[in-house]
Amino acid sequence: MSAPDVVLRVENVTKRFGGVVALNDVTLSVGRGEIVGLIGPNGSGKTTLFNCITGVYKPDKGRVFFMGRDITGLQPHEVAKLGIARTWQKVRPFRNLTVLEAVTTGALLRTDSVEEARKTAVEVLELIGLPREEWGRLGSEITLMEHKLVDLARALATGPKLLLLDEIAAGLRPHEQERLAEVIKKVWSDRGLTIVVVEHVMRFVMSLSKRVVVLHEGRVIAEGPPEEVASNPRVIEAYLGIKPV
Amino acid sequence: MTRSTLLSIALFQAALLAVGFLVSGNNYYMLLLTQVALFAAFVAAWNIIGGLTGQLDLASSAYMALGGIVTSLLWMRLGLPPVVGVWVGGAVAAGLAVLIGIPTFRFGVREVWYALMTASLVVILNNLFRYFMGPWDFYLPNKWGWLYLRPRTYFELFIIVDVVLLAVILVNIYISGSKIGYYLRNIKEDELVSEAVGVDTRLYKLIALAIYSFITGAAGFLQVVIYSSFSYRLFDAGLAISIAIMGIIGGLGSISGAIAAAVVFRALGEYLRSTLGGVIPGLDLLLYGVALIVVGILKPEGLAGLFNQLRRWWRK
Amino acid sequence: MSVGGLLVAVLQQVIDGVFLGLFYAIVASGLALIFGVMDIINFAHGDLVMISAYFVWLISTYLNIDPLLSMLLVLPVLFVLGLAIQKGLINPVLGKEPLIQIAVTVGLGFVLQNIALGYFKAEPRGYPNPVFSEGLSIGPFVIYESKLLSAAVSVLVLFLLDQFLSRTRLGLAMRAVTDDRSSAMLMGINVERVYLLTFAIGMVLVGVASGLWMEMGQVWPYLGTSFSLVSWVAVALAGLGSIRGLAVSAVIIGIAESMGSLISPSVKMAVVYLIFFFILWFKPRGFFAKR
Amino acid sequence: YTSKPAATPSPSPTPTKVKIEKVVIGVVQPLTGPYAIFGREAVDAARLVVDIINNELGGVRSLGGAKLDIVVEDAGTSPESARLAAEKLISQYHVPIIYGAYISRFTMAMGTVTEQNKVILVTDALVDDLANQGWMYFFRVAPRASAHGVSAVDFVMDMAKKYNVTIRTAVIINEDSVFGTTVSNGAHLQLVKYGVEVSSHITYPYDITDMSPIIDQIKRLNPDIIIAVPYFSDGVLFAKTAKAAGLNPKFIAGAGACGFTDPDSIKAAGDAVLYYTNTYSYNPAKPTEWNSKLVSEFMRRYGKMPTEAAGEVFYSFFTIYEALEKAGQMFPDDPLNPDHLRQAFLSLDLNESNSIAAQLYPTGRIKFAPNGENLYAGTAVLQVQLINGTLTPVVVWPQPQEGVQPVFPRPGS
Amino acid sequence: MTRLLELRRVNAGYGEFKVLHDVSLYVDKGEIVAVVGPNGAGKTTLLRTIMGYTTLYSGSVVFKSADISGKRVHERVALGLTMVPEGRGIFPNLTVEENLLAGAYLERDKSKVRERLELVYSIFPRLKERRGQLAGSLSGGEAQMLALGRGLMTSPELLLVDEMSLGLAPKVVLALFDLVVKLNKEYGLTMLVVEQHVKNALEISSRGYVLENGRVVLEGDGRSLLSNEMLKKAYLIY
Ligand SMILES: Nc1ncnc2c1ncn2[C@@H]1O[C@H](COP(=O)(O)OP(=O)(O)OP(=O)(O)O)[C@@H](O)[C@H]1O
Ligand SMILES: Nc1ncnc2c1ncn2[C@@H]1O[C@H](COP(=O)(O)OP(=O)(O)OP(=O)(O)O)[C@@H](O)[C@H]1O
Ligand SMILES: [Mg+2]
Ligand SMILES: [Mg+2]
Repeated sequence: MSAPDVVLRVENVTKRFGGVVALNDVTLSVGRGEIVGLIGPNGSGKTTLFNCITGVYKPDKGRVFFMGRDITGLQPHEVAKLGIARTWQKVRPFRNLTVLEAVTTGALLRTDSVEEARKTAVEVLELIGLPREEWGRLGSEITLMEHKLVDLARALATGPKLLLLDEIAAGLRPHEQERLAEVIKKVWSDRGLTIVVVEHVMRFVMSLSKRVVVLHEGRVIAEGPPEEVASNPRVIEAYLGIKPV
Repeated sequence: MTRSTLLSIALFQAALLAVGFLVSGNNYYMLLLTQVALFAAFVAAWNIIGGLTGQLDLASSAYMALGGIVTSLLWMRLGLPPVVGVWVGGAVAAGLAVLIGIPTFRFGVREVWYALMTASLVVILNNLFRYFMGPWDFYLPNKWGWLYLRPRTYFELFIIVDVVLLAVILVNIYISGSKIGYYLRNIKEDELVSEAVGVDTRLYKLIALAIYSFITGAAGFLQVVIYSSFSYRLFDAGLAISIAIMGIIGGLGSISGAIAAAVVFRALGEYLRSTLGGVIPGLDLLLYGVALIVVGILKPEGLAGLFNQLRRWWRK
Repeated sequence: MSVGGLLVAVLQQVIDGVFLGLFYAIVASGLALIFGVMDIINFAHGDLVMISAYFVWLISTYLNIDPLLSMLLVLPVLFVLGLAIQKGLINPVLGKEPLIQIAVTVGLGFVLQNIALGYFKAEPRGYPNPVFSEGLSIGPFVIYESKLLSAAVSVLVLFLLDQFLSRTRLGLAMRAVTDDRSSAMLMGINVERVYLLTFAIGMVLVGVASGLWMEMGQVWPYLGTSFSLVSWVAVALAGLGSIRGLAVSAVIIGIAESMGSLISPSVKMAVVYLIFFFILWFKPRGFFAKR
Repeated sequence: YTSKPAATPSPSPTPTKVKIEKVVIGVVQPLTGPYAIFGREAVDAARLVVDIINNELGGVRSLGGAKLDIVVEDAGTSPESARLAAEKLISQYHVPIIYGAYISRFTMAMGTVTEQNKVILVTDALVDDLANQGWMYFFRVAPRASAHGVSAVDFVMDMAKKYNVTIRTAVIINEDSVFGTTVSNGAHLQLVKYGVEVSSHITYPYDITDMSPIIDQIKRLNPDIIIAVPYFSDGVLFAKTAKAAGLNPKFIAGAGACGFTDPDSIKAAGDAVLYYTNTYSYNPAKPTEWNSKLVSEFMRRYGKMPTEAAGEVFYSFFTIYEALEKAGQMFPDDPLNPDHLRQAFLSLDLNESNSIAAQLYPTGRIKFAPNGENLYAGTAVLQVQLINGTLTPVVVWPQPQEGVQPVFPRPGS
Repeated sequence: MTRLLELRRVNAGYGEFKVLHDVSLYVDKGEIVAVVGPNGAGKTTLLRTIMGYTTLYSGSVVFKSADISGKRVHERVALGLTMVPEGRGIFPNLTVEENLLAGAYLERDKSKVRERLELVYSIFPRLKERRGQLAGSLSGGEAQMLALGRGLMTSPELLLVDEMSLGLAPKVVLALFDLVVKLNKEYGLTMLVVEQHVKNALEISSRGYVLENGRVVLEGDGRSLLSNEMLKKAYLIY
């Protein structure tokens, strides 16, 4: 992969919390237009990696590059401005805003006009397929699932180049997961996105990504096409338990 | 701005002016009306930082006093007429607010800590001014006129205050409909999530703080005009708290609620003071306290909640 | 002043400050408990101390006994009063916007102040000859008995409170309720009872503080304002819910105030709060913050 | 300030020789907030005085027996509300005279209103500045603040000479309000005049809760005397802490009233305040007929000794009464016209033989300078002494009350 | 078999917003009962209604043959009923171990508490490693384990579990289902589970209910539901 094609590069990133080493010398790259699956046991450092990329945490060691630019230690909003958007594993409800308002806020990153931003928000919400009746509901009234969709919509509305999805499908029924996967594929191709998906639902990951990276105890233990990774004995031992169907 | 908001502002203004004309023959009511409107303006300004942005700011009276004192001193020492001076007063207040706001937001002081920090700011300034200007009351010069924002009649003073109030309302409405407003409301909900969608939370909190403190500082001189004198006691922690409380009793973020609360409680306070204060001392404040408790417990969504309820009921 | 003299002066102020701080710690302990457990922003804390001090004074003058003894009689009353306040005023605003809580508690403060004003009048009331009213001279230093006593009581009470919260079932339950009210119910914790007990115990601590205060000072309707903000600052500086932290932060405040007195007692609070400012900038959640 | 349409009803009644039914006097006092102690006592005293004037003296005779009436307003807790109170008294009740408002900045806010509306303002606020505003309708019977400081020092130096005690150094402490500062500055200058070295001048806020840092500081300075200007609870706290610390200078004199010798302070402080003194704008022990009468009436009605706030009302209200009498005589056509009232006030020259007010006043004389200050203002000094086993405040200066001697210096110092 | 829990024509919801319509179901002692259904069907609301968090408009909740409809949450817990809530609801500022101890709040016998603690640690060794860490900083999956462990610490007769396997690694999920069976078999723990892994859930359940739009649209034993064509189409595509 030549440099301009690398959208995200994480180099030797280490992050500790007291005695816990959440990330241990992690290095990985994501190329333009890729959808990369990031999997690994609970507590293996996936969310922490997202946090280090988006500026929520500053890595103790190592660098993060986005489109060739060193973004280590930037503020989250600066990272967002550069074009990285994310969703959150732990739902963080916006209790007093409506769905539409929340998504509009995302869209305001690329424009100063509220009108324009609202238009973008409407487009994104339609794309995601959140029914119109839900748009006026407050964050305190919607279900966990709707939350995740709004989260996704808000992230998309910021007009990102790189999208980090943290367990977006968790809690969804299978057919909804399928629908979501379709949506993600659609925006991916529409907008020329690059995506990293963290998910424990293997089918979801496999249906989306051509390449999967496996974290275990803060280290990358495997990397490659989904089928290959899924049959990797270390991955089975550490993560899958048995070979998935 | 939608037509209905414009219409309601126009109605509100018309009503206020009508009341002004009606009572213009009575100095007492005129002064009271002026004080109520000024108080409402302070509450409305607070709404920007407290209601929209969700920062528990308890330093309102610090900016008010600072702006008021700076304007007065510029007038008394340098002969700068307050019409010009208030802008400087507002700027100084905003300057201080931003100066303190930068590290405060930088290091992530929020919630109760922010509230206590701002409350102690009032005490610090109170003490510092006490140290440098002594306990004395400084009386405004015996000069009157629009140039000094100190007209001869209460009615004119009321007009000045009303203009300020109207300006604050418009600023509020403009902000809430704009990008800033969206960002501020998001900050109020969740700062980290806002950051991740590109909101420079520190910057926007600073913007809100600056607007609020500027308005409060500039309008502070009108408070001095009503007092006719100023001293370090203008830095009054209790006043700052009651301004914030009016903002919340009104329903956080709702400008009409905030103003309604300011009007109702300020007028209620004066009514109780003037009817009961001389009869059973303290009963007025006691009832005032009871009113706060009752509204707080029964109508936690504030007066705005009550309005909404009425509106729903009306539509039915 | 000679170097030695200056040293004595500074040391004496430090001693005064430590004692003052420990007294603040006991005053703030009730607040720390109530806030730590119930997440209630109580702006009437100082006024509760004030009312309680009036109770102490009433009993002291009526029975002509030392404030410390009357305090013991007052504690059960405060416990019950705590139950009542919690049930009537605090419970309805639990979990509401902080400013609603501020509004209600400020309202409560107004009510208490003006009840006191109406009933006890504005004149300060004190007990003329408390037992611990002398000073001990140790070398060039003076140590006030009443302060020594309040410091000792304070340390003891804080220690017990800390142990209570970290070691006992009820203490654990209190902290669990703070963290997640609705999950706490799933452990079989009677959340309302925990709240009631918390507030009542908080009021008992208020009672202890007021008894110690009456051993030296007097009470008047606006006494509370002198304690409210400083208690809050002590609690915030400590980091919410940290009892050990409270002792430390209160002593820092006490010393700051005492040293500030050397500049001018009129501006000593500016010194205290400036220090508070700077500490917050470096520790925005207080010294011993868990969150 | 005037209201917009100049149609405001003029406060003065139509000029007739017709009997005036009653004269309403506005009373604005702090009835809530930290100064409520004084305001409430003042209102009590005003009610008493008005009753006496109406019932026993038959009202203002020169006005055809017009009765006095008072309307009480709470000054509240800010100048804003004091000002509203004044406006209300003028617009709603058309009062010709207002008495108040104890606190200088409240009085200041009222003064602008009374001047504009030409209403007489008789004040019990003692701060010196008020008399320098060029106000036409302003009168103050009570001694101004700095006079208190001067009196306290005069008293101590007088005693020192009498009892042959040398005084070289002094420490001044005062609560840091305008009043406390003005009083203590007066004392400071006076001490310098006597050649006494002021080793330290400490100010503190009135709601101070810990005196020990201050006491320890004073102890290290070890002055001959302490001049203290306390507010109230701080006075008791000072005395108690000083006693605990074993602080025992040759003398501790309070300037300005209340702090040490007030009955409530004595109740709260016990023997910690023994031998402390205070200067008073009023001398409750003054052995004149009317003074004894008012003191005993006050005690009968309210069950406590009148302190300074009440005393100021006593003589101020009787001065108002006597000015009204005078106005009735001088301007029978229009006695309540503000300018006529003003002239009546200025023409008063009261002494103990011709006036009740003068009998109540420490110096026994009242005559106004053009700026409205009493030319013969002065104070009395009270000391806490052990009399028949109870702590009692007694007058020791300028003339000790009957059967009493000042105790000087502090025994055992 | 004794009837442990029964819902009779329950209508419940939040404030004025009705979610459950005429829901009737029961759980017998020793059973594992699964509730499945699409998002927003009201599964969480159902469990919350059993615990007493919602407004019950009509119908009754019967536990151990006593009507508990009027009882408050903690009283129901004292009767032997508890829930592992959706979204976990752990105590973030308590350590992992304190969270677990809080679970055993009603147990006054210290040795029994220790016993249970050891059991939970043996089930989730990861929690033992993290025992001193503040629960708020656990990873998503660790927090889920903690929530389950804490539920077990209460030692209930009937455990309600909402989305047990949400966010857990596949290996852990498999282990969990084994564990559920084990707890059921060895400790006689009765469970009512809301699960997204419909197949796994129904496989280990004695019976199941399908909830849609707040109504029970289908019920039956696990096997028969698994072979139901409609269900297969809707849920069992995996
Ligand atoms: N703020 C923190 N303080 C202390 N430890 C932390 C903190 N954040 C994460 N950890 C620890 O770091 C490790 C990695 O956590 P992380 O959230 O990245 O895991 P994950 O891979 O996202 O797991 P899951 O799949 O369960 O969400 C965990 O063991 C967690 O306990
Ligand atoms: N606190 C609440 N207040 C008002 N409505 C609510 C509340 N919680 C949930 N609802 C509504 O109740 C309905 C059922 O929600 P519930 O959470 O019970 O569904 P669920 O089946 O658990 O869905 P999921 O699979 O997404 O967890 C939804 O329409 C939701 O919007
Ligand atoms: Mg994670
Ligand atoms: Mg659910």
